[in-house]
Amino acid sequence: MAPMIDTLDAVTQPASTNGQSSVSADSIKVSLSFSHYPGGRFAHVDLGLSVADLEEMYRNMLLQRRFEERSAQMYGKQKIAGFLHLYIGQEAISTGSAYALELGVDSVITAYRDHGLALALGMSSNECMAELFGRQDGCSKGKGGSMHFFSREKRFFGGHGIVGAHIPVAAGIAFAHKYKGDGGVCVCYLGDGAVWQGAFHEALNLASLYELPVIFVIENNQYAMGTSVDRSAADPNLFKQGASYAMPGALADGMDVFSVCRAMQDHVAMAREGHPSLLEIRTYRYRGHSMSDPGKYRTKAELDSHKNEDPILRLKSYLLEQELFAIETLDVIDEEVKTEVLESVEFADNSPLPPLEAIYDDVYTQQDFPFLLI
Amino acid sequence: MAPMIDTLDAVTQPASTNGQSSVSADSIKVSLSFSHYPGGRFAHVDLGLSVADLEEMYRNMLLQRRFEERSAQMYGKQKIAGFLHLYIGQEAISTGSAYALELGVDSVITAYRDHGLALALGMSSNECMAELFGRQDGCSKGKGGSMHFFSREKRFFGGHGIVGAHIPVAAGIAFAHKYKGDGGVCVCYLGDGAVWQGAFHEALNLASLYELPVIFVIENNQYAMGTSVDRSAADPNLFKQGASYAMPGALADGMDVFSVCRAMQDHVAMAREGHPSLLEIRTYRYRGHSMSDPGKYRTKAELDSHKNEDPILRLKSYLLEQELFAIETLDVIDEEVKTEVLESVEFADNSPLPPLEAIYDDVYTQQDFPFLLI
Amino acid sequence: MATLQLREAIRDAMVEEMDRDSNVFLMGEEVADYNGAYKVSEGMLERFGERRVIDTPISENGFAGLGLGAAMNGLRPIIEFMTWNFAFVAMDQIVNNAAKIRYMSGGQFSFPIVFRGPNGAAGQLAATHNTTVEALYSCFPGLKVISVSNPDDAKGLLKSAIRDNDPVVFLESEFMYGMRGEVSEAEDYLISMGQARIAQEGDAVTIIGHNKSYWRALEAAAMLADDGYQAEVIDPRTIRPFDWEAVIRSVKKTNRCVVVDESNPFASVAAEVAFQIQHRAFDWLDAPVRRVTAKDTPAPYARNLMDHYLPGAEDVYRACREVMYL
Amino acid sequence: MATLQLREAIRDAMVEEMDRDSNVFLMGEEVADYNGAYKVSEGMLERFGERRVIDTPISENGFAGLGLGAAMNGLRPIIEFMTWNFAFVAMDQIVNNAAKIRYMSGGQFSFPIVFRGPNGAAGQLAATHNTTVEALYSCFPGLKVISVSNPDDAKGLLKSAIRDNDPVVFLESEFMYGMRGEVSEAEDYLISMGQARIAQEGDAVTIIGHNKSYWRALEAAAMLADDGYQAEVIDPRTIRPFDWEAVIRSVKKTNRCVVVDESNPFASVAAEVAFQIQHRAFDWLDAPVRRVTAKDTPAPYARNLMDHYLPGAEDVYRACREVMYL
Ligand SMILES: Cc1ncc(C[n+]2csc(CCOP(=O)(O)OP(=O)(O)O)c2C)c(N)n1
Ligand SMILES: Cc1ncc(C[n+]2csc(CCOP(=O)(O)OP(=O)(O)O)c2C)c(N)n1
Ligand SMILES: [Mg+2]
Ligand SMILES: [Mg+2]
Repeated sequence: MAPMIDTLDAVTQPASTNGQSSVSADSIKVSLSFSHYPGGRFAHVDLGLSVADLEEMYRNMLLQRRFEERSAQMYGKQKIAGFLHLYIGQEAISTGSAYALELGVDSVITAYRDHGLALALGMSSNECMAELFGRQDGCSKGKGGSMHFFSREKRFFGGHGIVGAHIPVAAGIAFAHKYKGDGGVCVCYLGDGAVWQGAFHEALNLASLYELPVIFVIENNQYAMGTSVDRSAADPNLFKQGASYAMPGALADGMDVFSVCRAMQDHVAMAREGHPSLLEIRTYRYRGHSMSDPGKYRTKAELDSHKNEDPILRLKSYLLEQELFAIETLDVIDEEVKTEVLESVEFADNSPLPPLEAIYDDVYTQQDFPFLLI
Repeated sequence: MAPMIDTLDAVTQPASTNGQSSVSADSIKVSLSFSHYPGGRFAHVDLGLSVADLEEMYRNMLLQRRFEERSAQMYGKQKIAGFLHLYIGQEAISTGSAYALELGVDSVITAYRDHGLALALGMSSNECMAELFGRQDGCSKGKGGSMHFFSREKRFFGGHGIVGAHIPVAAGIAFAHKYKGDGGVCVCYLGDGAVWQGAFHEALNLASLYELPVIFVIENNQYAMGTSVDRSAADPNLFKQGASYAMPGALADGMDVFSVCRAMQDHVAMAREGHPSLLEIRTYRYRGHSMSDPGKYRTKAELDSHKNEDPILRLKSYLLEQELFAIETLDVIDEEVKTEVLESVEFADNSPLPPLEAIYDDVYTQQDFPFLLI
Repeated sequence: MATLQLREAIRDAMVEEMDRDSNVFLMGEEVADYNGAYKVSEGMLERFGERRVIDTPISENGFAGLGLGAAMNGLRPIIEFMTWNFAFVAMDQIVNNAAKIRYMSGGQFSFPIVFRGPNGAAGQLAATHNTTVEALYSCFPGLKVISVSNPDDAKGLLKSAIRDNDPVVFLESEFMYGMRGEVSEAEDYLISMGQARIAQEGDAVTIIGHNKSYWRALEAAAMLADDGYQAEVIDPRTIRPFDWEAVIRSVKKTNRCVVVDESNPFASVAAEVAFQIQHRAFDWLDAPVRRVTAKDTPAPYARNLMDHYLPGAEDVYRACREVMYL
Repeated sequence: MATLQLREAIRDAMVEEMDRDSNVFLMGEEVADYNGAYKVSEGMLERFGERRVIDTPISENGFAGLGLGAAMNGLRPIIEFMTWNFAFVAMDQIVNNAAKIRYMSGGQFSFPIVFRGPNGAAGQLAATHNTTVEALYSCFPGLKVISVSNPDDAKGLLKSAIRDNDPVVFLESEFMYGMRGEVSEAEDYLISMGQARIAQEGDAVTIIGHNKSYWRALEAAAMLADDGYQAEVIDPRTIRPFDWEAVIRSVKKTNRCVVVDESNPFASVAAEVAFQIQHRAFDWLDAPVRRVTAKDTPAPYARNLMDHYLPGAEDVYRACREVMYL
């Protein structure tokens, strides 16, 4: 682990001349250090991953990809409505971090681009697809839709649609872990666009002040809708954002699942010792922001250059190059995943619509709450 | 001027060992530099101040002090109601900055501890005292009270009671200066407690992104009500807060009017060239947060140590030591100031209460707005 | 008359006012480069340049406040919220600063600013993306609130709002942006705030509805017409100030009233309208004022639940028949 | 019965519930070291320690959200806002997260959390420090809203609120913190939400008032008693859910009603109450429902204007006589 080094020295030296006199201000120098987890640096053995783990990782990333490809198709068929934000291209982040977490103990929360994480945490394709279809058997009983996947069992605290608003909530989930002393940590994923909400700033300060076991992971996919990071950030090196809160910051390569996994291992370890931290993971979304976005704000060349470093193909190449798997085995996995996804579509299609009376369920825990009926 | 130096170099070096392997993360080093304006460093000639300026500065600081001492008394007599937040101890900041601004061109906005700034900008004791009394001739016609002094003429944009909420407004005032190209800059004063509002973060990023002519001045008087800076800030070196926004930051001594003035000269110059910046000024409030605060959260020794560096006494000593003024002259100034304040009390007492019909005035510019009367 | 989409009418209003007054500018998320999340501001960056059509980071509180400061210092900002659901993080700026600073300054600083964007139900987006905010802002003296149902009103009222020297909350609708309608081509087409539009005259019942609810009101009126009853349909258009005279005049004629309001029911605009009617036309009422609103629940995602959630024409029709004791 | 100040009753409720359940904690600005800006939490830091009585920076949005996360993950936070005026910066957390996440998650996550603090007029503090927020939160399904007028109700209802598994907005009053009243010493004193308190029975007119307005209602009732009329005074105590039965029963007896509400008038709780009464008791009403509210302006600073701004007992009395056609 490399917590940020932060030295503060007052050094008397000329730093200011505005023509009025030669008497000048001193200068205070501060040096910061951030960890960087470049792509291609780490091998699976460095991360303590077994070959069986690798197979599951590969399967999991493929599942996210195929699930969303199929969702897009179902959206076209109007089986799915509302917003559908695809995670395609970012799968190394969800899968890579899942392998650094203690599932069932640790907690995860994210924004609305949440399908990948849900599947990485072990939620079933069935319950996820059924949610997209707005059906009774959906992971949120059809009440939440694409942006609002939840699983109490998997400790997946959702799926949130108001940009930035889940960040303080993450601090609170971590607060409860610490209060209860249950050893869990909370990982909070957020987009590069969410950094400029005040909620981010407040949550980071609180997390640092109270020493909460939380990791703020910025999934920097370069764009917030059509706005590139450098058009929204006065300083686009988002990993530095933690420095104002004496919080260690680091940068990882989101196209390399090992870079992500290793960075997350370090940060989860810090969190378990009570040190919150910030991790920027650079990635790229291949699709538009949502289904209605033609993506005119970027060039095809830019998009293609990122597709060339596709995290799934990269892992595939690794597995083949290292001769850990035969190509046939990987092909079988792909087939299995495709079948699973197709079955989930069937499952969703057969799942009933929620009954109309259910509109009053789940508003309150109180069963007999007297709603205003007029 | 010393804008922050910010270098970003990726240096490959071991920074991480968590027992799993020897392959480790790289480290990215960042060095920052902030200007520091220590107390006692600057003389009036360094700042281009004339002896006449010094007299006015001294008079102005004293006026703030005496005005507020008298206000406190009037509060005791129930001539003044609501909250009354005294600025006593912080006068070097208001006066020191006024001498770095182009009055009538530049704009100023602050929080609720606003009497000192109002008087430093040239608002009259009469209109200020009448406002405290809630009278017709008050600077806000008796509608605002202590926390809401305003003067369109002096470009004093208020007096704001919601902590942090005026900070984005300051960015907007600066935005308009830039849009209109009128050469003005905006100075936004805020307390150390306001830094942890999301509004601060959002405003700084916007100001830096749009290159607005604004200076964010943190009046760090060590406490937000009863909460000391180190109990609210993960990192109490507030001058570093600008770094996340690629914004120059600096530290000045708020007990030395020359330190403040010099820092402000530099920062105003930066703003005029379109560079927003952050300036932390360390100061101390002698009185409780408001009239009802007994101040149990600090020791008498702490308070006294700050009173020993009183900004008015300090300037007085300087004026005497440098033999710029005779003690008698300074005493006369004090008498004049006291008289002015006493007259303002009389003025306020004689000013009429606003007529009851005035309750509907000033809600809208539209004169015939149809209010709900039931 | 030109036939325009709602989004085009809104755009035309902004473009005309920006042509007319160089202090008017547009700021918001994705309004410039992306041409607007809902293409309302399409082409405006090209026309006016980066100085006057400005993209923001996702910082609603920040840029709402920035707009207010700019307004205090002489400009006339139009601040777009991608939707009003996202303005809750900026609510403090609107209800404390925009609504109150003028008052607290004794009238020294005013806020010629328009906050605009779509509001209300927007389909299967679930609970946080379907809030109806009229009542939440209208209760604050210092604000003006407009909610439009068609392109012509949108153009005339938005132009007035931009010229107004007070802060205006201007509410549109994602669902209606593509809706076409006739729009006046008068040189300077301004509609005054505070004037309801009597969309259809009648004597059997008064139906009041704004924004999308206006269309439910019209549909219900058509169903009543099939039954042989002529309903009077009123679109209040501005919620604050509200044209009480128009409504009271109508109720004194029809003696019964149904208010359609897409909002959750509690303390809604519909509640206020009912209060005023029973207060000002008590002796004329032959039946209690009824309201037809969204259900008293958050908005669900599932299609069937969402349909059930919203007030439909059929519900309005039934409510009308009830107050007509049919 | 013990005689307690309102602040003491609130503190006792918190202390008892924290003694009872180690998952309950208190967080807010100045609640610990400073013993509370209004001394509500005096002594609690000493009793429960830093782990459970926690000071925050001035970050309402942040710590409101932190509370919600803690609630989702098994704790039962009490979040104090120094005043509800400062909660506008946290409004998104309350109306989008607290009110809606349970629904959007299909009931998987609940929010056993209380947001509490003083609300409404607090004297000569001007416009931003005198907002009355009942209606603003009550309109959101998913929230429960309580507004108390006296120490006994405060204790019984706050204890219920802390034990409730749904998010509760609990509204107190700076002006009443020092007010003394008899408080039950029952072992586990719980008052159920949704039950109005009939403070005084009568047949001449129903006067409804909560929080400080309750006292205006009582004062007006005393003035009416001098005139020989017996008013029925109802304190609804909880605004969401609201005890409509109690109110309707009373109005069916008195046939007239005045609602006192310190809020600005538009779309206030008073408007909702009037809507419901005219809807549910139309045939029993002998006069329109009247309301007595703050003026339709921001709150001014000057003493005389502020007095004029607020609804006074005299205003309530006059309104009662009006609906009694006296
Ligand atoms: C408070 C708020 N403002 C605006 C929006 C509209 N919106 C939804 S997603 C989005 C972009 C977010 O970008 P980023 O955080 O980078 O996440 P990504 O989509 O890249 O995953 C915007 C502006 C919203 N949902 N909430
Ligand atoms: C949003 C908000 N939260 C809380 C308060 C209550 N409050 C008023 S002043 C204050 C302390 C502010 O401290 P600081 O910013 O350091 O300014 P100082 O009083 O030291 O000048 C607090 C918590 C408020 N007015 N607004
Ligand atoms: Mg992004
Ligand atoms: Mg302070």
